Amino acid sequence: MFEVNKVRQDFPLLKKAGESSKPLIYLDNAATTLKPQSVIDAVTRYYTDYSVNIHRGDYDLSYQVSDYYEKTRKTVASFIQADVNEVVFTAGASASLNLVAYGYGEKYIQENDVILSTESEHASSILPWFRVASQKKASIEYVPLTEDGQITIENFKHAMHAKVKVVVIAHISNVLGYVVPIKELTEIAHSFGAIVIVDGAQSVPHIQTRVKDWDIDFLAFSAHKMYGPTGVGVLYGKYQLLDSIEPYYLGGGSNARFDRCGNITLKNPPYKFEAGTPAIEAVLGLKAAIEYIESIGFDAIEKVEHELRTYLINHLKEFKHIKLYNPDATSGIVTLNAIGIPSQDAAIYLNSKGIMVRAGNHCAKILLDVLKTPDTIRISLSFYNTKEECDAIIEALREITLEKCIDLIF
Amino acid sequence: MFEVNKVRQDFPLLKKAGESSKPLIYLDNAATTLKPQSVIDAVTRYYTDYSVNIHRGDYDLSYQVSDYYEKTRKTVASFIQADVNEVVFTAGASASLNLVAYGYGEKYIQENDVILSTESEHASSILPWFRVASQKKASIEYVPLTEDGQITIENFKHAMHAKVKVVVIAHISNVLGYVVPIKELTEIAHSFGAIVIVDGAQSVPHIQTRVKDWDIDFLAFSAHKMYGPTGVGVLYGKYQLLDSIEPYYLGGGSNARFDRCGNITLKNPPYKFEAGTPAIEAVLGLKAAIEYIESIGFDAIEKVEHELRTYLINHLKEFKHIKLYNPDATSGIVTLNAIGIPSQDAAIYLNSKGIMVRAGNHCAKILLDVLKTPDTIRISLSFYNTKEECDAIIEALREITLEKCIDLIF
Amino acid sequence: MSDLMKDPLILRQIIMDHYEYPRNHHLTEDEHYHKAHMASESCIDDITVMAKIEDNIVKDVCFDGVACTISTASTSIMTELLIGKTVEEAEAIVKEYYKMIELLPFDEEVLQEAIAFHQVGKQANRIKCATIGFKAIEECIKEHKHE
Amino acid sequence: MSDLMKDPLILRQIIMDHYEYPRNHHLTEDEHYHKAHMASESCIDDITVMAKIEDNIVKDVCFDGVACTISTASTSIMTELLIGKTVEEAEAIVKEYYKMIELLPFDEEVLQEAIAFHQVGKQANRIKCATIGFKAIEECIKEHKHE
Ligand SMILES: Cc1ncc(COP(=O)(O)O)c(C=O)c1O
Ligand SMILES: Cc1ncc(COP(=O)(O)O)c(C=O)c1O
Repeated sequence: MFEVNKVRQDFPLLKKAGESSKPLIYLDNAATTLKPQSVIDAVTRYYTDYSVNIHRGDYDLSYQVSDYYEKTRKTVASFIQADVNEVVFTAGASASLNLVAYGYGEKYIQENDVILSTESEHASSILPWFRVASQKKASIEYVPLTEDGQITIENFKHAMHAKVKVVVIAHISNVLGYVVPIKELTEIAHSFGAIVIVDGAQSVPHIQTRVKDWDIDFLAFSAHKMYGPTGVGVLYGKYQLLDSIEPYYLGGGSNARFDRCGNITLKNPPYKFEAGTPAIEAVLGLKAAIEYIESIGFDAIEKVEHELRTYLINHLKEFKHIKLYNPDATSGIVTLNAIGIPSQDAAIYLNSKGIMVRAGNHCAKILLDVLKTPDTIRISLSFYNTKEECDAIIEALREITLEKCIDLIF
Repeated sequence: MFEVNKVRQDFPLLKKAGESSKPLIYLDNAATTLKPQSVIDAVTRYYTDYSVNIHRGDYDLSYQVSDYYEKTRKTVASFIQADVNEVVFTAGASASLNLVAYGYGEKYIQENDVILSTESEHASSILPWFRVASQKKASIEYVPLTEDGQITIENFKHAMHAKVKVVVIAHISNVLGYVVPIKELTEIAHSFGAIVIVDGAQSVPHIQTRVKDWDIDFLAFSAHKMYGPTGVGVLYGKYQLLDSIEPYYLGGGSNARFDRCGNITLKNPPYKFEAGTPAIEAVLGLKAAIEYIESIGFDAIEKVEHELRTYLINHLKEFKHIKLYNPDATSGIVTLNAIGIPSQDAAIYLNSKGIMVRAGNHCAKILLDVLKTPDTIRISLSFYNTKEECDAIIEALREITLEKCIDLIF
Repeated sequence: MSDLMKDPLILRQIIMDHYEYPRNHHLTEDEHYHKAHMASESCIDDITVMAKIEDNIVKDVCFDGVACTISTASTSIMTELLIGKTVEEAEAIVKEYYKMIELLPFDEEVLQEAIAFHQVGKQANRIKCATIGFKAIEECIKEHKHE
Repeated sequence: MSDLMKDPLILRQIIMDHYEYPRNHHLTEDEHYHKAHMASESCIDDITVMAKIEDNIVKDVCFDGVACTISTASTSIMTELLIGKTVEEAEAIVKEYYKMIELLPFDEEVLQEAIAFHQVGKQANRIKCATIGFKAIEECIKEHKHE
């Protein structure tokens, strides 16, 4: 049974908030999530009990920490339903997305090829492809979004054609929070011979990921958005694809040998992509984070986050001065503006009430052409949020005015 | 006054070792270093007190952590005597070295240009240039080493010529531990119009770095080798150079804006190189690590490490069955073999005595052509090591035989 | 300190007015203008300021972009303050403004309506907004001097 | 368990002998050989094993590379064990060897000198060394079967 008050005890920051008189209401979970004690402990344990480098069997501690590191790979693999040698550790989702754009783009993209994406993509997923496109004289096309910013199977079908070689798409957009029908889209893309690269930064923490069932080709995500440390992310790739592409980084650990003439023999995937000392304690923390998520369970996570969202939307849609951009999305992301108030001013007003949300264009700058607003307020929920916290932001948004925002500076 | 026993109390792993009956003698400091409590605390404090993302001024916690993150940049800058906007945070030395190879190589290397390096370079510093050279039809040349593996000003002068555009060199090699006369080499390189990229992974933790005084163009290093967390490193670059090269990663945070046509406006250095959520807690840990190093002081560090090395060498050179490869180096790296015993067997024998050293070719595979051995044992010292620890390895190496190594498996 | 500065209602009115009706709010293709594009890290404020400086006089300043109330209003006020001043006077005004932001003693006379921001320095997370336009004009002046 | 296996002196002798005088220690240019290159992560063991398999018989196995005592000796013993065996017999030997490494009951007869490694499984950090040659021959057999 999911009990939010018990769960909140697992998070030091929430526990502290509960004990303090000043409210601390964290509703910016799409930017990053808070960390449970078990993740913190896993990181600290590395420093106090291991503290050595990996991939060296020469002494016991190193062997143990390498083993622990590789066990994390297994944990990640089973978490997303992949094989263990399909899991590459990177510095984060952005690093994963750059790696695959470089590796796949360099090898397979030709002049006049098309990369298909959407206007709601995050900068980290689309910008690397801008570069590939300009280097290879390929072009970027966008699946047209529906009026409320959604990607539908219909729209996608229309946008697909034989020149499309790569589809780059977020499973859940960080701006509008719609869940795209990834399995269906992948089937369509494959029928045209294109591969599908999924940006899972916002989905992996919130819904069960099934890379094999969906048959997607690559998946990128970050630990820090799933209750784990910053500095580590994952690139999943089908083994044959990983095997066929070049690594982005070269260096110690990823090569088996090289000689003075410049001949390099790379290791097999996933190791060939992991040059240099990785973020060891962060990887170990990621293991604890996944175990934490699994202890809660996606059934509970999806249910709780959906309930909170519905509660929030039902209240906010009563307010005439609040424009909701995605009332029908199903994930925990609620995007809005207080009419006439720049989002940054509104966010800072909410901050004065102890409420943390994000203002801006959320690194998906091209979406703004669709929403017709330069920026928005984004509320993003996690299972550890409460109805009371929703009430607090509902109250604050009920009474917000431009004057009140400005008065904060006096 | 430097007191090693007091210093050892700062490191939880050493403290634990002191209290345990089983010896735990860590002599693999070139691979990575142990972490003092202050670094661990800085990392944990991020999780328990901040736990939010950076570069968003929308709420107080975020503002505070961004500020703390940027203060670390100042700390790093003053530590290496650079300007604050010349400090780029990366995922580690390997990431820094790849970034500069890509960025500088892409922009400035032409057909028939020469990249000058040495055979004692780490894979992470030389492999990225192999790729640049093959893509640009440039070539790699090596400064010939002296018989004992050193780079001298004389040798370097002979190796320099007008086609050399880039010099890539470790300030201290991780295999042989010689300190190269970087200021003099840089002056020579500049007189030929070449830039100098310094791999400082092994030097920054052990000797005072003065990028301005030396006039070097780029410098790469990792936090985890200087008592800080894994997952974060630094690329220093002269501002105009950073300004002129392309970032390796593209994504959220590094661009000011972009539109659907693929036009990207990048931020100024250092931000344009920092796409995606960085390793925030690791950066904060790096600040604590630098403060720790400064509290000990490079005078003490150099003195203590040099004393330990001299002590070790003086004893080991008495042993006929031990071949020392770098008796005259001045840093804390001692490279050797027990004649007739593969390095891995010897390392595992030392492990059975609780002594941790590294066996192998130390990711500098091309050096082996110079040393004429496929691999070595590397002892690498830190100021927290003791004469007693040196005695332990001296004793173990005194009595080592192939038979004893093999007998460990029974 | 003058009474005016003590009355938040009046100060707020100044800011509201400049936010809702920003002065000199346009850009130009005129090549005689210096241009500074300021995009703050928070991804929101994204302002371009242009200035024509001739015979040591700031002949014109204009701006455009997407920004919060504080950035828009402070930049709008800045344009009005600086147009017609000599380069030295302009620099003095900018300097005085920064003093105010840093909560140091400053000359009210010189800053006129800009005193609406006299307390903004207490809120660290708004300092960037309140100074973005001033930073931009500084760049324009710097560019002018380099010519 | 036989007495032989209890005497570390004899077992050590076997390993020393195969380390100092490795059998079938060479490579060939012959295109009828399958080839497996194994480079362990620790950067040291780097062994290439080659095998000629014809008419379902392992006609020849040879190897070369840089390795520690355990890898060299175990690979040398492997070559002697497998030459002349049918593919099925070879696979059975490899399987039996892995059982031994995992410290499970195994058939001593089949493994002959390889029993020198019967305790290596207790030292996790040497399992890779003791199995590198066996992993390589498995790859060769797999390749052969795919033909
Ligand atoms: C000289 C040298 N350069 C570069 C590196 C790479 O550092 P990292 O593994 O932290 O990326 C190392 C560390 O092994 C090194 O010793
Ligand atoms: C949809 C999406 N993709 C990619 C990213 C980039 O993740 P990171 O900053 O961890 O690299 C984010 C996070 O902001 C995101 O929301």
